Amino acid sequence: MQELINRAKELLADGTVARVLGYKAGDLPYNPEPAYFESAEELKDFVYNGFCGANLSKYMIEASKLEGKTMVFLKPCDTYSFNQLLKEHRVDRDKAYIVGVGCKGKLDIEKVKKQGIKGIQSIKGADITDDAQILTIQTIYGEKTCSYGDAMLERCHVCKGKEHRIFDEQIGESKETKDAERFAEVERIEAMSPEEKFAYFRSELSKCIRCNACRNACPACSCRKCVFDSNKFDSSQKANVDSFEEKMFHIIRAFHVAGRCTDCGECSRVCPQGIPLHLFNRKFIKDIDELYGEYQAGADTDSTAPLTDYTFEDAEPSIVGKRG
Amino acid sequence: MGSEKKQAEMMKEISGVNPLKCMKCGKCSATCPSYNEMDIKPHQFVSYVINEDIESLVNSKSLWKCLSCFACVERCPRDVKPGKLIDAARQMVVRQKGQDYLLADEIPELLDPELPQQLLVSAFRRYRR
Amino acid sequence: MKYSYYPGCTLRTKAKNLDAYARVSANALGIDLEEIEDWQCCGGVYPLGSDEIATKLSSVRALHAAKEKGQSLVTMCSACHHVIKRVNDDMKNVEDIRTRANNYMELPEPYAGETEVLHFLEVLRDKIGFDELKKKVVNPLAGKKIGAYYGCLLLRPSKLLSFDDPENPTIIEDFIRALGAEPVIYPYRNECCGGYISLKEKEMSKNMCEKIMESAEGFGAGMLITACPLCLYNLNKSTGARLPVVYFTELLAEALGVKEEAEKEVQA
Amino acid sequence: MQRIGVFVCHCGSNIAGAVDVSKVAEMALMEPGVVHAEDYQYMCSEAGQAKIAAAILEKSLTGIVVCSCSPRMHEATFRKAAERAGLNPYMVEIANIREHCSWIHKDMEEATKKAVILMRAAVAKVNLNTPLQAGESRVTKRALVIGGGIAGIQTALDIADAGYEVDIVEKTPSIGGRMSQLDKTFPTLDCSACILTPKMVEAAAHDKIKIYTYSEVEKVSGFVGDFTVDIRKKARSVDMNKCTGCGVCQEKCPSKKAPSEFNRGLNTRSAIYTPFAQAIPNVPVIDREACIKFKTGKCGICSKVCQAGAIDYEQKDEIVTEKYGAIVVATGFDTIQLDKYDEYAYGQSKDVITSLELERVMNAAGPTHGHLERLSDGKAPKEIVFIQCVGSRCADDRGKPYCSKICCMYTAKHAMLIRDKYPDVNVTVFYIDVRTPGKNFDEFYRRAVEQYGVNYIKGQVGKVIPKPDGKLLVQGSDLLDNRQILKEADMVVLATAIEPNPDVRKIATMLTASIDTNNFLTEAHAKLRPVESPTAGIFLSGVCQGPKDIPETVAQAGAAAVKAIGLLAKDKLMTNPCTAQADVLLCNGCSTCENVCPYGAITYEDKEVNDHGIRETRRVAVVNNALCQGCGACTVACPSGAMDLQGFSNRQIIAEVDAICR
Amino acid sequence: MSLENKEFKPKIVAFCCNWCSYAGADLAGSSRLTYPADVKIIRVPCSCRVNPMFILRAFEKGADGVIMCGCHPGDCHYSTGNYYARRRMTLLFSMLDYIGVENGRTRVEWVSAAEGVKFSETMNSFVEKIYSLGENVRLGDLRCKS
Repeated sequence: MQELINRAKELLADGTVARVLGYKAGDLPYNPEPAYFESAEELKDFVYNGFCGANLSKYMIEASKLEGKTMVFLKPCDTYSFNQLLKEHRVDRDKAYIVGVGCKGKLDIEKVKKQGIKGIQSIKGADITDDAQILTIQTIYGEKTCSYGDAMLERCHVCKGKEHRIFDEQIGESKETKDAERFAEVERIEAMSPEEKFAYFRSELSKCIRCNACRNACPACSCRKCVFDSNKFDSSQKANVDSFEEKMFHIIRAFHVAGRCTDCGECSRVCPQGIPLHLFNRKFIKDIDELYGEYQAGADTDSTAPLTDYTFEDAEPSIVGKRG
Repeated sequence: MGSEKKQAEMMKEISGVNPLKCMKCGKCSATCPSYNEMDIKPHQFVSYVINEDIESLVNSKSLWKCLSCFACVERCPRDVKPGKLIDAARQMVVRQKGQDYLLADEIPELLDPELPQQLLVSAFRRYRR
Repeated sequence: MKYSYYPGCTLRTKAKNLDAYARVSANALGIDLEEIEDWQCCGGVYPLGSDEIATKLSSVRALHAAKEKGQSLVTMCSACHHVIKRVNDDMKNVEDIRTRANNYMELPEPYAGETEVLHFLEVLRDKIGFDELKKKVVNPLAGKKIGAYYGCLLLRPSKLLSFDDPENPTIIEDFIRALGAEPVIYPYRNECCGGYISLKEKEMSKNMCEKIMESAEGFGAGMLITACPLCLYNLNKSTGARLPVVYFTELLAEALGVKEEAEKEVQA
Repeated sequence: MQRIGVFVCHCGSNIAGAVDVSKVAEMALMEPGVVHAEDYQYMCSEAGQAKIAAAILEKSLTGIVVCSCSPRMHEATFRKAAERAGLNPYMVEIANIREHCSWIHKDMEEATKKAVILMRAAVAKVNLNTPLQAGESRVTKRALVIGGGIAGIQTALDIADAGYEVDIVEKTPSIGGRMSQLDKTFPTLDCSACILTPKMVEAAAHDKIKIYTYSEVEKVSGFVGDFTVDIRKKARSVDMNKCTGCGVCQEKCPSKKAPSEFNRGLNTRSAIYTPFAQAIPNVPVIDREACIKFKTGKCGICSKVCQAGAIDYEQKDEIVTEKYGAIVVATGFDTIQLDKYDEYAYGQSKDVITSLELERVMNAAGPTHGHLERLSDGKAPKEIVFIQCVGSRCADDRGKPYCSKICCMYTAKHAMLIRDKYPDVNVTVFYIDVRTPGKNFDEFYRRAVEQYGVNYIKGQVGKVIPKPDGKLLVQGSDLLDNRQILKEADMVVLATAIEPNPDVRKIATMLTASIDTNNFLTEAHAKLRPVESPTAGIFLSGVCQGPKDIPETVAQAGAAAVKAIGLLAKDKLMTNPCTAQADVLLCNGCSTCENVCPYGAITYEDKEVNDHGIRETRRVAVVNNALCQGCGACTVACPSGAMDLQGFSNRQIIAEVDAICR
Repeated sequence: MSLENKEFKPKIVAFCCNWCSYAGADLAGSSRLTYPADVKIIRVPCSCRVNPMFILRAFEKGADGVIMCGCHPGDCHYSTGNYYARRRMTLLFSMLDYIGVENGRTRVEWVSAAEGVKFSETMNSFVEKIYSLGENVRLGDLRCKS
C-alpha cells in the first residue's frame, strides 16, 4: 500500500497527474470506498487492501471530463473494462495514468459472514503485500480465522488472468486464483428442466428490489440515461409492479451489455440481495463463445464485437431448441 | 366418403404421392423397362388415382410387371414417383386376404438350383402379404 | 478400420463366394468386418408403402446393433444395401416411422438413424481410396475389358442412396481401373435386369438381360461384374452366360492375390 | 391529442365479403383519438379519396387510418390523397385487412375481430405519428447499363437518344451477348448478326455512350440519383488506342488450344483473340491462362508481329470510379449445366448437343462453317431428334421450375431450317406441350409441321442410349398413340433450360436489389411495375428479370430506358423521411450504431449540447438523411435508445404490440 | 367464468420485414393460403428493426407467441440487416430458454416475397405449436391476461 501512496505522491508532485483515484476507508473495516485524492495531504486517508474490489474503470468516464490526468489503480480484470470503455469512446486514454496493481484475489465479506463470523472489528491478512493465506478476524466474540481462498469473490475463482491489458506502470505481484470453471454454474442451469430453470430464476429474481445497484456499478451499463429511465420505449419505471418487470429489466440489461460485458462481476458483488446476476451475462458470453467464436470483451480495443458482426453461416435461432 | 374416394385417398396415403403434381410429360412411360408388358401405362397411373378408379388399377396386369427399379422415380421431373403408386396398389391387393399374386403351391416348379434366396424373399415381399 | 458387417441371406447360401472374396480381401486391406450378431434377412425389397413398419424392423435391428458398437454398417449385396440404407433414412427423417418402430422394438435407447450405412464399394472409394487400393494390388488385371453392371438398387433413388450419379455412375469403373483392368462404359449398365420378376415372368427378365448383354458386348466388354446375387443370377440364367458375370469381390480378391484363400474358405 | 379519421374499405366484396366493415368502423370510434370513421365501397377510387379529403377538412383530422389492402399496394395512393387535403402524408397508416385478413379468414366473426385489432394497432400507431418532411437529393444525369447484350444495347441507345449519357459495362471482350451467337431468329428467320451488328455499331458510335468491355462492376454505393460505382477494367494486354484490329496477332499466335467461348467450346481459339469477327470493339484480348508468354515467359510473337505496337504484357487491371443517377441491369442468361441429366447422354456422346450449340453448328462462322454434321465423326446426319423441356418445368433440384419460354419457338425454327436446307434429313421433336403465344408464333410452328413435315411426338424422352455403332437410340413415349418409341438417331438436340447469368446474384447484392429463388431479379410489381426493381433507381432489362425472347427483350429494354430517363430528367428527388435520428442527449457516443450501418450513414461529431442546463461538448452520432435507408439496424444496436427510426419509432411499434395484445 | 373452461385463443405477434416477409404474407393472402386469425402482423422495415424489447413487451402484455420473419440470409434488402437480427434473436431466445420460458414460443423464419406458401405453412405450424404449449404463464404481467 505504501508503494502505491509513494508513487501517487511523486506523480502529484511532478505534475504528471492532477488527482489520484483510489480508495479510502469506509465506516467498517471491510468496506473501503472509491475516492479522489488531490494532494499528498489527502493521501493519508488512502487505503488499498483485499476488500478494494470495486472496479474503478467506470469512474474514469467522469474523470475523463476533468482537467488534467487522473492516476487510477486498476486490477488486471479492471483493465478489460477500461479497454472496453476506450473502444466505446467513453474514456480518454490521455486523461488516465493507469497503475496496474497486482492482484491475489479480492475478498467478499458475505462469504466471511456466511461462515458464522459476526461482529467484525478488524481483519488482518487482507493487505496486498501480505503473503498470509489466512485472514485473522477480530470480532466482538473473539478472534476468528478464515482462509483467504474461502473468502474470495466468486469472480476471482474463475479469474480471466492476472495480466493487465492496458497500463502505464505496474506495481505489486499477482497470484493465480483461478480454481473453478467459469461456465460451470451456467452449465448446471442449462442442464435443468424448463420448470426447474423457471423456478430457480423466479426465486432469485423475486428478491430484486430494483435498487439499480447492479446498473450503477456495471462499467458496461454506462449509458447517459438508461432506457428504463427514459420514455423511449414506454418502459420508464421506478419500481416493479409485477413479476415480469424485473425479468424484463435483467434480460434487457444483460442483452444491452452482451458482447461488451467483460465479466467483471461487479453486478453480483454489489447486489444487496445477493442475486447471482453475473449468470445472465455469463450465459451470453458462453453462447457467443460457442456460436460465434471465443470473444473476450476488453481484451483489446479494435476487434469487432459479436453483435456488430456476422457471417453468412451463423447459426439460426432455431439452434436454441435443437441444443436441448 | 364413397368407397372409391376412400380407396383413392388410401392410395395417396400409402404411397405419399400427390398425383396432382403430374404434368403428363410421359417421361415415366418413356423410361419404364416393363412398358410393353403393362396394360395401364406408368403415366396413366396418376389419372386413375385422380379419377378415383382404383378398382381398375388393382386389377391391372401392370401391378405385377413393375420391377420397382425406380427409374421412373429417378427421372420424373415433377417428383410424382409413379413407381410408388404402383407399389401402393400392390399393397392394397396383397393386404386383402387371399389376394396374393404368388401362391405357395406354385413355388416348387419355379425353382432351379442356382436361384438365390434373395429372389424368393423379394418376390414374397412384393407379391404376398 | 473396424466396421459392423451385414452379409444378408444370399451371401450365406447361393452367394457364399461374394461374401468370402469380400472378407478375405477386406483382411488384406486391413479392414475389419465384424459380422453383427443374429442378423435377420432384410426382406430383399424396400417396402414402398409409407405406412409399413413390420417389414422394416430387421433392418432397424441391424442398424441399432452397429450403433451400439459405434461402428458404420457395411453391406455387400445391392439389395441389402438398398433396403437398409432407405430404412435408415426413414428412421432419421420420418417421424411417424421412427416413433412406431421404436415403440415396437422397445430398445434401451430409441434408434434415430445414427448409423452410417456403407456399401463395401463405398468403403473402398471413400475410406480406403482407389489410389490406395491401386497400391495394394499385387496381381493387376491388365488387359481385361470389364463392364460394370450397376443395376437399379445401388443407384436409385439417388437422393436417398447418394451412392453415385444415377445416370452416369463411375464408382465401379474407377474400381476396375484401380485393379489394373479397363472399364467398358455402356449405356445399359444402370438399367434393371428384371429383379424379382424373373420368378414368374422369365421372358421379361430375359429380354432385359439380353439388351444389357448386347450393349456391353457391343462396346467391347469381355465380362461383367456386379454386386448383386439376383442380377448375377438373372444375367447368367436368361442369356445363357453370353458374357461371364462375376462378383466385384472376386476380381478384388484376384487382384489382391488372395483369391485362392477365399476359394478354400468357400469349399470348407 | 390527435384527431384521427378511420376509413374502412369494402374493396367490393374482397374485404366486405369476410369482414363486417361497418362493425370495424363502429369499433374505431371507440378508440382514443378517433373522431371520425366511415366505410366505403372502394376507398382507393376517386370518390373514396374524395371522402377522405372531405373528412380531413371538415373534421380537422391530424391523422388517418385506412383499413384496406396491403400498404405495399396503396399506401402511396392514400398518402397522396391526404397530402392533397393538406395533411402530412406521413400521418397516414394502413391496416391491412385484405391480404392479412379477409382473404385468408373465412369465418366472418373471426375475420371481423382480427380486422378490428389490426385497425386498433394502426390507430395506436398513428396516435404517435409525427409529420415528416421528405428531404431532397440530387440526380446525377448519367446512367449505367450492366450487360452489353441486345437488352443492354437497346436500353443504352434509348437513353442516349433522349440526350443522357450512358455507360455500358460488359464482362466479355465484346458487346453483342447471346444474340450474337444465334444463327437465325424466329419467327421471321432473319439472320441474327444482320440485325444485331448495326445496333452494336450504332451504340459504339453514339457520342453519349461509353462502352467498357472486358470490365465488371466491382462496387456500388450510394442510392437512387446518386450511385457511385467502381468498374474494374480487366487487363486486356492490348492497348485499345493503338490496336488497329488487323488480326495478324491472332493468326500468328501459336497457342490455339483454348476452347472458344463464343462457339460454346465446340472448337478452339488462339490465346490472343476477339470472340467473333464483328466484335465491338475490334480489339483482341490476351487470355493470360492460355498465353505461352504469360505461362512460360517465352514467346512474345504477338508483340513482334504487331505493327502498331499495341501489345502490352504489363497492363494491369484498372479501377474506374463513376457516378450514376440510374442503373439498368441487363445481365442476361446462359443455358443450365446438364451434368444432372446424364440420361440424355450429353456428357457421353458428342452427337448430343444443346440448342445453343446447334446455333453455332448451323452458323457459317461456327465450328463446322455452317454445315450440319455430327461432331463425333463429321458425317451428315439423316435422323435428328429434338428433346424439349430439358431442365425446364422441373419440380426437383435437377432443373428449373419455370418454363424457359423460348425453346418451343427456337426448336420449331431449328427443325424448319434443317428441313429447308436438308430435305432428306428427318426431324422428330419430342414435346410435352408446344407453347407458342405471340404474334405469328403458332403459325410459325404449324408451318414447321404442315409445310416442312417435322414429326412432332407428344411425350418426353426417358433415355438416350449410345449404340456401339455410333448411333443414338432414343427411348421416348408417344402419349397420344400410347406406345413406347425406340428411335434411332444420328444427332440429338436438347432444348436446354435457360437460367439467369450466375453473376447476377453478386450484382444484385451490390445493388441491394431483390432476387428470387431462381436468381431472376424481382420487379417492383409483377404487373404494374415490371421493369423496375423494388430498390429505387435500379431498372431491369431482358432475361435477368425472367425468360423472354428477342422482341420482348427489346420492348422491355425500351421500357427500362424510359423509366431511367424519367428519373434522370428530374433535377432533385424527394428522399424517404423514415430515417434514423439520434437523440443527442441520450447518445453515449459509443459507435456501436456506426458499426452496423450498411450505408455508412452514421458519423460521429463533437457537438455542444445542453443537457438540463449542463453545457458540454460530446461525441454524438449524426445521421446523414440522404444516405440512411431506414433499416433500423442502428436502433437496436443502441443500448440507450438514443437512436430511433422515424415512422417506425420504438414507441410506435410498442403501441402496435400493446394494441394487438390488449 | 372458470379458467379451465375457457377456450384458449392465443395471441400471436408476427414481426415481418417490409421487403420480403410482409410481401410473403401479402402473397399468402392473394393466394388465399389460410392460417389462423390468431396471428397479427406488425410491419417493420427490416428484421434488424426488431428490438428484443418489443418481443418482451409483447409477452408482458399477454402474447403467447412471438415470431419474427425476415428476408433469407443473403437476400436482405438492406444487405446485412437480417444477419444482425439473426444473432440478436439467437441470443435472446437462448436467454429465454435459459430462464425457463418454453422455447417454442419464439421463432424466427426467413420468408421471401415469393414464399406465400412458406409463410402460410410457417404460421400454421407456429400457431399449432402455441396451441400445444397452451397459455403463456411464465412470462407476462398477469393483469394483462383476462
